Amino acid sequence: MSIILLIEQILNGLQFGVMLFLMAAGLTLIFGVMGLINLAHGSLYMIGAFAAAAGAAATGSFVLGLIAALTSAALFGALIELTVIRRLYARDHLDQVLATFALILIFSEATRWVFGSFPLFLDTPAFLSGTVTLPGGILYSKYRLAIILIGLAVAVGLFLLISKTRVGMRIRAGENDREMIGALGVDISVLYTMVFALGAALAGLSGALVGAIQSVEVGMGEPVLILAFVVIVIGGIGSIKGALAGAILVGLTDTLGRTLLPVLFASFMDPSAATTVGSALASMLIYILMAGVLLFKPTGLFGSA
Amino acid sequence: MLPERMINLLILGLLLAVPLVALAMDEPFIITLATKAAVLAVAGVGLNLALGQGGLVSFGHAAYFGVGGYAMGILASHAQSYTPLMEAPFLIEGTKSMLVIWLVAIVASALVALLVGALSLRTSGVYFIMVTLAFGQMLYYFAISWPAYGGEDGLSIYVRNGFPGLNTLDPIQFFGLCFAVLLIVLFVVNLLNKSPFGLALNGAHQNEERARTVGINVYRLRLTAFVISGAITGLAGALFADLNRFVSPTMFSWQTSGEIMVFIILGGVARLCGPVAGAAVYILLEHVLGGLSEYWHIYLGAILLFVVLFAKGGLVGGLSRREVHHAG
Amino acid sequence: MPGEVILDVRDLHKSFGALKASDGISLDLRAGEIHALIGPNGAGKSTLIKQIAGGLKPDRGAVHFMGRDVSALSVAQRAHAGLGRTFQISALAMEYTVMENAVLGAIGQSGRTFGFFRPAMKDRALLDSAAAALERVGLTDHASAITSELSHGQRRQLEVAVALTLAPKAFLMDEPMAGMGAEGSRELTGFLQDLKHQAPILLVEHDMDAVFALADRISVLVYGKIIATGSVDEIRSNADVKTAYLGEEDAA
Amino acid sequence: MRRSNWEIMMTMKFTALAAAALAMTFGNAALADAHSGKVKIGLITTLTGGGAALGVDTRDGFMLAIDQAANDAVEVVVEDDQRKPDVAVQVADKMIQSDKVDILTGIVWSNLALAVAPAANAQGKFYISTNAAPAQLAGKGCNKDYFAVSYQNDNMHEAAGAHATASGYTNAFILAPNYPAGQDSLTGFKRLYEGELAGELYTKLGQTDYAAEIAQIRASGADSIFFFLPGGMGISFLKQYADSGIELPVIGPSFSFDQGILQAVGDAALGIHNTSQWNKDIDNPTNKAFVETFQEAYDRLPTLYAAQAFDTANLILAAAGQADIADRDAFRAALKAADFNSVRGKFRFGNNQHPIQDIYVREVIKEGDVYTNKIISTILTDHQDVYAADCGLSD
Repeated sequence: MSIILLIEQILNGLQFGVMLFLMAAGLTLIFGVMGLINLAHGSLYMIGAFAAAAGAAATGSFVLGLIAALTSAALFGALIELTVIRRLYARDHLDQVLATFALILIFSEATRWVFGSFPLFLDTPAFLSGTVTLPGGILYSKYRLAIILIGLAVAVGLFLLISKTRVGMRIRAGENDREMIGALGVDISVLYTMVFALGAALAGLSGALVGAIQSVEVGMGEPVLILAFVVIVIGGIGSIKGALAGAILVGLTDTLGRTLLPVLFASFMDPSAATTVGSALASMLIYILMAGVLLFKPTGLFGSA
Repeated sequence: MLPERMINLLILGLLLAVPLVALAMDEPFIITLATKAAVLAVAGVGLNLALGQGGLVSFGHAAYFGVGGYAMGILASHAQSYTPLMEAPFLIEGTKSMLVIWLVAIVASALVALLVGALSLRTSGVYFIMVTLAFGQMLYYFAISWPAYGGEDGLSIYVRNGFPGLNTLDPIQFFGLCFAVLLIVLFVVNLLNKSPFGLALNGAHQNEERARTVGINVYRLRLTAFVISGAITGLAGALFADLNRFVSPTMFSWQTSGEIMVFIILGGVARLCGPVAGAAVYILLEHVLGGLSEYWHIYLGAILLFVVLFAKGGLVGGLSRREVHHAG
Repeated sequence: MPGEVILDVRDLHKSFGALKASDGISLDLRAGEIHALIGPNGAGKSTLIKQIAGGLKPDRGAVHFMGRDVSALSVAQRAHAGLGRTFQISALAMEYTVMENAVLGAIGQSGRTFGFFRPAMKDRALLDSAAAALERVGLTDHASAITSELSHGQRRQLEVAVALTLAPKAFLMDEPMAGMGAEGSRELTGFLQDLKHQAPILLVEHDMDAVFALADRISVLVYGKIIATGSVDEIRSNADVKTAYLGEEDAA
Repeated sequence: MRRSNWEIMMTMKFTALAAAALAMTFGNAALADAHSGKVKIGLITTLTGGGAALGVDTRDGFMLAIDQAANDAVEVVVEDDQRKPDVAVQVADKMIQSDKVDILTGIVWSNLALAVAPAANAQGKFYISTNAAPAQLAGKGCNKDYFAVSYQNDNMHEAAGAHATASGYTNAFILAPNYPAGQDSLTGFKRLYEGELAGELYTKLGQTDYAAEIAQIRASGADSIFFFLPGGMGISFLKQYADSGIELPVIGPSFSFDQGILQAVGDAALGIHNTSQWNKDIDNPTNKAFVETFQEAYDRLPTLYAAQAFDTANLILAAAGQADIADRDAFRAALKAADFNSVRGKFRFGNNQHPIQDIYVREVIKEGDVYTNKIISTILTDHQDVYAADCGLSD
């Protein structure tokens, strides 16, 4: 494999990782502040993609579609927080899992009811279509590059929000001590709704960005959700830094694994068997990575005990 | 309000009565549905040991369900084709005997549960949920992409496996067999719940620190419970495969894990017969709602949401007077 | 009359970041005594108890129990070795009956956690051991009550009963008097005076009256260091203690 | 060849045995229920969850033919399989045991068909496939009560291979998901493709990001690409491929360029060649009427799945007009004669009861606002699958 191809694959892994980060960041934030595990996070991702597709189709503008995605994911997030999720904060994880599992069923079928069974169309905007030439003569998709940049910008924004602003202070206080934040006179239920909506918006953003280069269809959220879980387990729950590190690790492992493993196996196996076996193993690679992390650091790379 | 023992008898009595009535009315499909309920109930009872008694919220029990199913599929397909499973270092033949298949299913799923549990139990709480879910997904992808046993196509077994003295193809006889397995599993789990092991397991669920300070090795305790739980679910997987005469990677999917959990919450967490009632109700809902609308998952979701938010004890909890969460 | 050393804590160090929660702590517990550990909030008492019980690993130092180094043992293993513990906030299986909680202790003691098929609540040996412990603390009449329905004081008693089922060689007690009324405290004081002859008690307690009434020796922990160890009178008159601790208490 | 021999042997040995065993238990009921004249059809297809679009079109195409025939002697029960094999098996059991159907049909997916069809045949029921036609059921495992009206699974891939050769491509890059149908598709392509391979890749089933694969294609020096990525996977691949700036010719089987999917792919699909045995512009009166009435009834253009289901329904209706279902041999003969008006024009079955038919190359075009296909050539004429030779049935 040439160096140029390797660099391109590393960029691809990075882009995949950044996309996972947007999902994992919302999940980890919601868990960190409210102690809630939210399976319906994948549904918010799907809502983002559908809203972007519908918005772009109605207005002809990708940017307006993106805004539609952010607002509808945040709105639906706030809506379920107000109606369902807030009843779950005091409940055990089992109740949270089952209630949010029920939300997946409802959201998926309702989306199919509204939009029908066929996938929706969403294209990359004209100003981001095509490729750019990177230093070293690497041709790379402009849109994917944009995803990497947006993801990294979101990561920086989240760090700043949490470490520098008043809202961030409240979020950190919420993580540490729920009673203290009540004593500070902060209306905790408003804060919770805001944090949940923020997490939802991140999921929606991720869904919309990915929707332009993937198929926008019902059920698109759950595989990503499970990957985001793997990211969180690796990175350590509640930590934005951990989510970023875990996401990029998973993105790189998956991308490089599925390109390198078949090549590796082909060096000592019959080529067609090597592709099947290599691909089979590659599909399990990130879980093996997760098992390895669990073995040595059960609380994740950046998790606290 | 009834004592729990009465409710248990009522649930099991109903599950037994429905197929008998169906037999009299010549409605064999209803017998098949009741059989499915009994088999899924076994899976639910298995998970309930870990989840209800032990407080171990495993979102990956589809893994053991699938391993049990494939134990059946692999053994039976080799027997059908008269090819040995393995020749070196020693010869292993396939089999069409349910008893052997069950044994293999139990051992294989227990082994997988041991591996997954040993790793997952290093974590707790939300981590545990996510890790078990992820390991389940890993096996799912493995089953799909591993070509030897059909991959996504799955494996078809055209004739049910045999059980001494029974014609397993006869719906009512196969139901009887599955129902008997369910009774035995309930009996064993009931014994376990009341044993020192069960008391310690549930005690550790209620207060982990307490269990440790009385000298109980909580990790080993939970790992044991997890392995037994996985083995029971694996047995259910083998039965389920025989019910359909077919196995496929769908048995490994995360939705399957979710469904097994749903049986428990519908019926009542940590109730001995909760999963039995839950599985029966789930299948009833699937067929009643499924007939009403293409979009029946919306209704199922709404019902589930209602039960979780407002009717915590599930069916058994709603009927029973004792709110306590353990079998004492 | 100093008895044989049962529990010997040697030079424990534990830091959380810049905070030195245990800064070279050494103390011992001898047969037949109640050794009280006092200190202002945040002095590191809970951290110390956790390290002795095995729930927290010290950065440095060792814990010897009954003449053997138990530093590498887990909570469960130390409990087996005979280290009984009660908690500041009741650590009980709240949904279990009083008897079931006591049986839980008996199961731990018997090492029969992996008994699978005989019902625990019909096992003579377990029940006898549990019943004896309940009788000792005076909870026999409440044996079939659900633990969550007990009063605060009764839960304390049950904590002690569960610890007793382990036939411990020493007790670690974290604020047993907390939340007890005057009457309850007095009763418990009498009980502990009696109990110490069975096994010595390392007691963490806020209630100064109780400490002065009960303790044979007192150690004062301030900012992770033991600044003084001695009899009640010695501690009362110690100047350092007065400024660092009692002074504060008086001011408050 | 991926299909291991034991699997096929197993099918042979045990179908007979299964038939005997099942007849013991179900046979009596089946015989007692031999109703005269009336044909009862069980349509099992995917109506909820992922892939429901294909099932909905199958149902709509099928019911269009049934409604148009307005034949009281034919009754259809429709049930959802949720794209889960175990659900499909149970629905089949229900239809056979409770609804007492004579014919099962409608399954979209090969893995579901493999779970249902042999068992249905073993219980003495016809299975007539509107779509899935896996190799296992076309060769040694063929059955006198099993018909595929659609194609044999390999056909489109073989045609794509032939088209690549005919187009003068000599260094193709081929990829498919790592599951049985994917492995079969690449085998099928290679069967009639004569050039070299620049690369052969298996992707994860359900994969949505193909950046890594596209990078490999770019680096491979290929002169063309063949891919088989059904459903959402194909949409994702095509969008990302278009975005990559690579401009190699792409060939695929019709599945990724169907009427329903094209609208979600958009411009990225324009100009791509794909192989199919049907298109809405095949010039015959049946097809014209079908496309028109389907649009009237459902307000959208029909897909291949709808067309195949429409043909299947008409085949059954024709057979019902010619023979009594109670006389199974006569009814089977009427099915095999395939004396009905197909939307494909000519239609006949081979010995293994899979079609012998022409396969076309289509190009994706835009008509007004709608993306669709037009036929540009006939790549294979009277094509029959390779498994037919292994099938014990005769013409």
